[in-house]
Amino acid sequence: MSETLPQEGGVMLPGGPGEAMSVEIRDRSLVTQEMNLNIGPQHPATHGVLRVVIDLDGEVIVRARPVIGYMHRGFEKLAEVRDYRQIIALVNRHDWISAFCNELGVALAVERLMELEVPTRAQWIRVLMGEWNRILNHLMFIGSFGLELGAITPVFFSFREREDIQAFLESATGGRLHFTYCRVGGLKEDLPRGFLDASRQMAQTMRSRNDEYRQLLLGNEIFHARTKGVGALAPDVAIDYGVTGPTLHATGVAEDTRLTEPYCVYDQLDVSVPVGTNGDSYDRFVVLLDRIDASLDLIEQVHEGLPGGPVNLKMPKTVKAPKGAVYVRTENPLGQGGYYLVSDGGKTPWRMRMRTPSFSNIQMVPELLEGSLLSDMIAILGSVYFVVGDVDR
Amino acid sequence: MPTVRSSETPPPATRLAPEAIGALLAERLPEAIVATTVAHGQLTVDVVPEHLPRVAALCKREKALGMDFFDMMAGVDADEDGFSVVTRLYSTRHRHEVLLRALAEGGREAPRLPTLTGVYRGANWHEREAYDMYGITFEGHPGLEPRILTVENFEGWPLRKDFLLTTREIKPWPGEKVPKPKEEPATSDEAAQPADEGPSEEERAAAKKAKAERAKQKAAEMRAKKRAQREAEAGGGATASGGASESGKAGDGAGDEPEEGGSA
Amino acid sequence: MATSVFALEPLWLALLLQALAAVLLFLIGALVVGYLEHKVLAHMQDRLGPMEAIWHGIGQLPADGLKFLQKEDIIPTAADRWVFALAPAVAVVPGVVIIAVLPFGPGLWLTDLDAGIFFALAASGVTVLGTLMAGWSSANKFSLMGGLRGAAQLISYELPLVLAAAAIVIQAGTLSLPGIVEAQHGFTLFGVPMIYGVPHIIGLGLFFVAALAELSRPPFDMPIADSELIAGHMTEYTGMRYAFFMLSEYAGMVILSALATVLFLGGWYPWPGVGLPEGAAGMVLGFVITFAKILVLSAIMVWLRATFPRMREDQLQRLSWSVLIPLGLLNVVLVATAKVWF
Amino acid sequence: MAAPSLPGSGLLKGLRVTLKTMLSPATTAQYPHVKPELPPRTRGVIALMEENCTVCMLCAKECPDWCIYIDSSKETVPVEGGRTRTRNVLDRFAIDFALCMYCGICVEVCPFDALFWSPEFEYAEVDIRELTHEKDRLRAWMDTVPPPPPLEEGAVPPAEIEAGIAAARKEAEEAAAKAKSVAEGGAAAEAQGPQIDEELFARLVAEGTPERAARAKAKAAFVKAQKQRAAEGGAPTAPAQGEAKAGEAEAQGPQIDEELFARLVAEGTPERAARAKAKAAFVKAQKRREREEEGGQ
Repeated sequence: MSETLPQEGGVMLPGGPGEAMSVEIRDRSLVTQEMNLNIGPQHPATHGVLRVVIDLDGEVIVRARPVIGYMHRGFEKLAEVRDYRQIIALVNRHDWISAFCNELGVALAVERLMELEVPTRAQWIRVLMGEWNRILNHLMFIGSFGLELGAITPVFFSFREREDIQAFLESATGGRLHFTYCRVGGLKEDLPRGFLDASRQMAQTMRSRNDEYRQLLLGNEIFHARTKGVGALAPDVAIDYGVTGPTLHATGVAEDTRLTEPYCVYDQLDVSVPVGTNGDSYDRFVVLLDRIDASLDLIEQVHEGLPGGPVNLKMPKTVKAPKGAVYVRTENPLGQGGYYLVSDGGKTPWRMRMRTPSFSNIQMVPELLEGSLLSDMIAILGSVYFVVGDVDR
Repeated sequence: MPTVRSSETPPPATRLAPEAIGALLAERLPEAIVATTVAHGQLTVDVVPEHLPRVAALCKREKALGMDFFDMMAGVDADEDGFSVVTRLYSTRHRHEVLLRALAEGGREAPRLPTLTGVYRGANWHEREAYDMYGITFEGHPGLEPRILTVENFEGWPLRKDFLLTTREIKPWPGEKVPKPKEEPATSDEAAQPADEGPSEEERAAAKKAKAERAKQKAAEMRAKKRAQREAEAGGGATASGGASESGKAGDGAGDEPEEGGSA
Repeated sequence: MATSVFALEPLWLALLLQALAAVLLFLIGALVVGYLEHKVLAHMQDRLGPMEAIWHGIGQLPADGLKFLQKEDIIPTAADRWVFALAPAVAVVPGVVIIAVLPFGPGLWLTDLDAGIFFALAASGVTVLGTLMAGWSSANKFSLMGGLRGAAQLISYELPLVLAAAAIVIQAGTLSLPGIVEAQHGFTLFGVPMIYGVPHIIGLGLFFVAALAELSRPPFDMPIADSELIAGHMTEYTGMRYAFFMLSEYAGMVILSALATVLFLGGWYPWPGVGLPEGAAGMVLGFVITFAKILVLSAIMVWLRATFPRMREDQLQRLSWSVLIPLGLLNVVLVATAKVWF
Repeated sequence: MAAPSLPGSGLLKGLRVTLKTMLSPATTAQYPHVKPELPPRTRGVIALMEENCTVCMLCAKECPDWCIYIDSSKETVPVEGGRTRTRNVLDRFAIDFALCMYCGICVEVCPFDALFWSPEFEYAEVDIRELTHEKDRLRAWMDTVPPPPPLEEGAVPPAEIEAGIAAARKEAEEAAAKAKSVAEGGAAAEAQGPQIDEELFARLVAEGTPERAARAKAKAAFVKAQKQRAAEGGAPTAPAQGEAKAGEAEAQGPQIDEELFARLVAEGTPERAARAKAKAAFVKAQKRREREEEGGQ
């Protein structure tokens, strides 16, 4: 139990260290004792080991403080003793559902530092894999968001699709989750025969399945009641906190790296970024569904335009990035991934900073939680889209 | 839902070249800028540490720059110079960026920098992380403790280069073995041996030992310093330090603070 | 009207048989509905559900029961031991008690109370006590919130349930459940034999929605909302005690479906005006028909669970007090007026 | 979004989706009863072609988890008429799959085609120590390694494979020509390829074995031949000629246990598996022979 009762007349409440905040007490006649509740680190709604310490007044959250670090594995330190190929095998593990996009970011950073021009075919395939990975990621969150609101079916549907997608991605990469397919200077190897056919077919299936999700949830009146107007995020607050990805797009800001600073061959493709208007849970969810369609558009463009040729540059046995520093950002499924690579010329990086979207997104969460209901907290946490491994690294 | 297409959003004309941003910053705040470098198409501005918030504020508020987006902050071990912090700012409107690099004052012993939380709310956790990983104190930050990623009673600063990565220390590297002669010592004959043999095994072992020794010493020093600091705090004025350690994480101060009660 | 098959001499034999039958019906009903839920839910989610136990997973629930038996019985240190231990029993007892008055076929009821419907609804209200006890005694904040939510929800949904039933009572002119079935058997709407469910469509809807809320079934499962409150009042329970709660939920589905069958769907008669053969054949047929109707209603409950997200606590209360209860009152007035009119 | 429709229509739409799903067959795969079909690139378990390993330690060096343990020793091989040669002998090769992160870097860096991925994944153990697979077990996985899949259209195969295939074709043609000439009683031209057993390689490629697997097998045959020769105490022939001869003999002779192979194929075992098994049987038999010989001396 919290020992601090709101004082008469005072609206400044001492929060956790560093996060004291101003709270307005709306109904003075009904000031009750607050209850301190730990959501997590083991809780069904936190997708892993996020912990949110909340103070409740009845079912209204007066204070919320995310506590992170339960899954900190020191990726940045580990990267400092690994060469670049080993790092690629490592970075697809902190955000395990955006594996390929993370690999790509590291490869791009090293390539930019070495000033390599990667073969075109490799770049197209990178886009293809990245977009499939984006769909995989979004499916996961579509399922889990439904689950958090109490609709248990979407998660089974989305995992059915995930299985299908993973199956053919496995035929190319050998992995279902940790693809380890990207390499500095290209890709591990070319696609196996039949991959593009499977990809085409899956893209078609996926479109119809996406409509199924819409029918299942989007029209549902209960779903509307649970999500519309819940956890509305203002665009300027989002930008100030460095929030990116679908969470930012839902506020109406189309800041997407593929659009504003295209990498690979995104500048040759017609990239569409669905944006929302209100920034609430509903918009965030709709943006997620629409992004699947947008990714499918891109995938179809890749099917059309994939050129022939090699997928690899001739690389020396040990890749050594020249001395220097570079920052590369990519649009990961959950938002902007940033890779700040400092090299001292050796075969391992001097410093490898990973800017992960989930970290910034979770930092913003108290803004949305305070003043909302406990039940809404689930709708908010489920729609801010984060992976705890990505927060803690 | 509305959709924004790449074909409809060409790069804005207000986008500034990296050199132009550097020139603008140098012109507006000459006393705050040490150097500007453009490498790989990216602008890195070396900033005088105490002016870092001013530069950031200028980047945010100056209309032509309009860098409203706080992207990330990265501590970097700068060897004997101490630690530097690289901050990336980005403008969602103009789509240009800048990397601000500031070398923390106080060398390796007590690195400190002014906070950016007054300019960007998003800097809060990034600064906490830099503190957690490198021990860089951000003056004016609303609360760097409890440590954000490591456990509260963690000792040492994990991303500093002198902090040993235990997984690589406790186990010998299986890759350094070489085929040992079986029957008789091999003559000068060329065998299919690994290409880079490097220093001999003893040399390597000795080097490792020395390294471990150094690290141990460093850790001991750090502990001693910390203890001294704590004692000073406890002796001087235990006013606010108690409140700052109020933390939600379980096991806070469970193991490492037996002497605190004694000294108080 | 037929008398109960359990009206035997001597009395002790009748009592013994009745008790045995109540427990058996309770268990079998719960197991059958549980299996139904497993399988229907699975297929709605593109899965197969349990497939290994015996044949198509038919032995899954008994196997689960055995497993529950082996589990350690954990009572939290801070828990109020007696209340904690008693709560699952309190949750189960009303179910067994209500079975005593439910008619499953011509003569297939344990006892025919004059105030059967009144008794059933009153007893079903006792379940809330189990929820509240469990929530309070667990010494867990999630349990407490679950318990409180449960109590608030069950109390506010008791009213629409009673109002919907009251309209039927007015229509049938009796409180006895077999009496209602017989009255419904003779009911005609503009000369066509009709179940009460058609003219009482509002009442049926009210009753069904309120029943879902009473049972804390999705979309009204806030008291046990797993993504918010872990498992609500059941959070701290393990082993058999937990199984008791699950059992009472499934049995609750059977009971409320059976009540709805009696009140709105014509009970053991296939259709009002269509009779059953006399004797044992009629009994078996009646039992089968009743159970089929129960299973259909249960399947609909499962269907809703598979499809809908959960409502929010305040939305649920608003729905009850500002929609269902006025609607229920209106329904009673309409039915009473119609009854007087015709 | 559509225009505001009847309240509850969204609920009904959702109900329709679930009902439709219920009426269509489920997608569940009944795993232990139905095994999944995994693509050849699946990273299931690492197989070791022991004969190809030259103890270059690259895999152990590149392994990010340090989970490959190699012990080796040097062995001197006396060569008649020349200096003695030293050879690396693999004493231990173990992969700790409890530590392995399945990144595949070891397979990728191996310059001698000694490591392969196999899609097999059912090797869970009760005791974690059992997850350290030693040389024999890793060699046994080799039987389950599928051939690599052909590449998608537009792909450019890596240069060395391209060259390998061209060389194999040429070799096959040459071999055919040679066989012809042998039949005609012409001079038998020795294949000049001390690195791999070209004959076998050509034969396998001609049979349709994928190039990489064929090369690995051919190399294995060659190494084995060499080993056998060493075991025999060094046949008094000129080195190059002797090697080639022994290799040839190997290739033509019982490189695999033909009998077993024929039987397995007749029984309906897929050819690849049959060959692998037959080979394993042969290797075992040969090892036994070698041991016996050693014991005899």
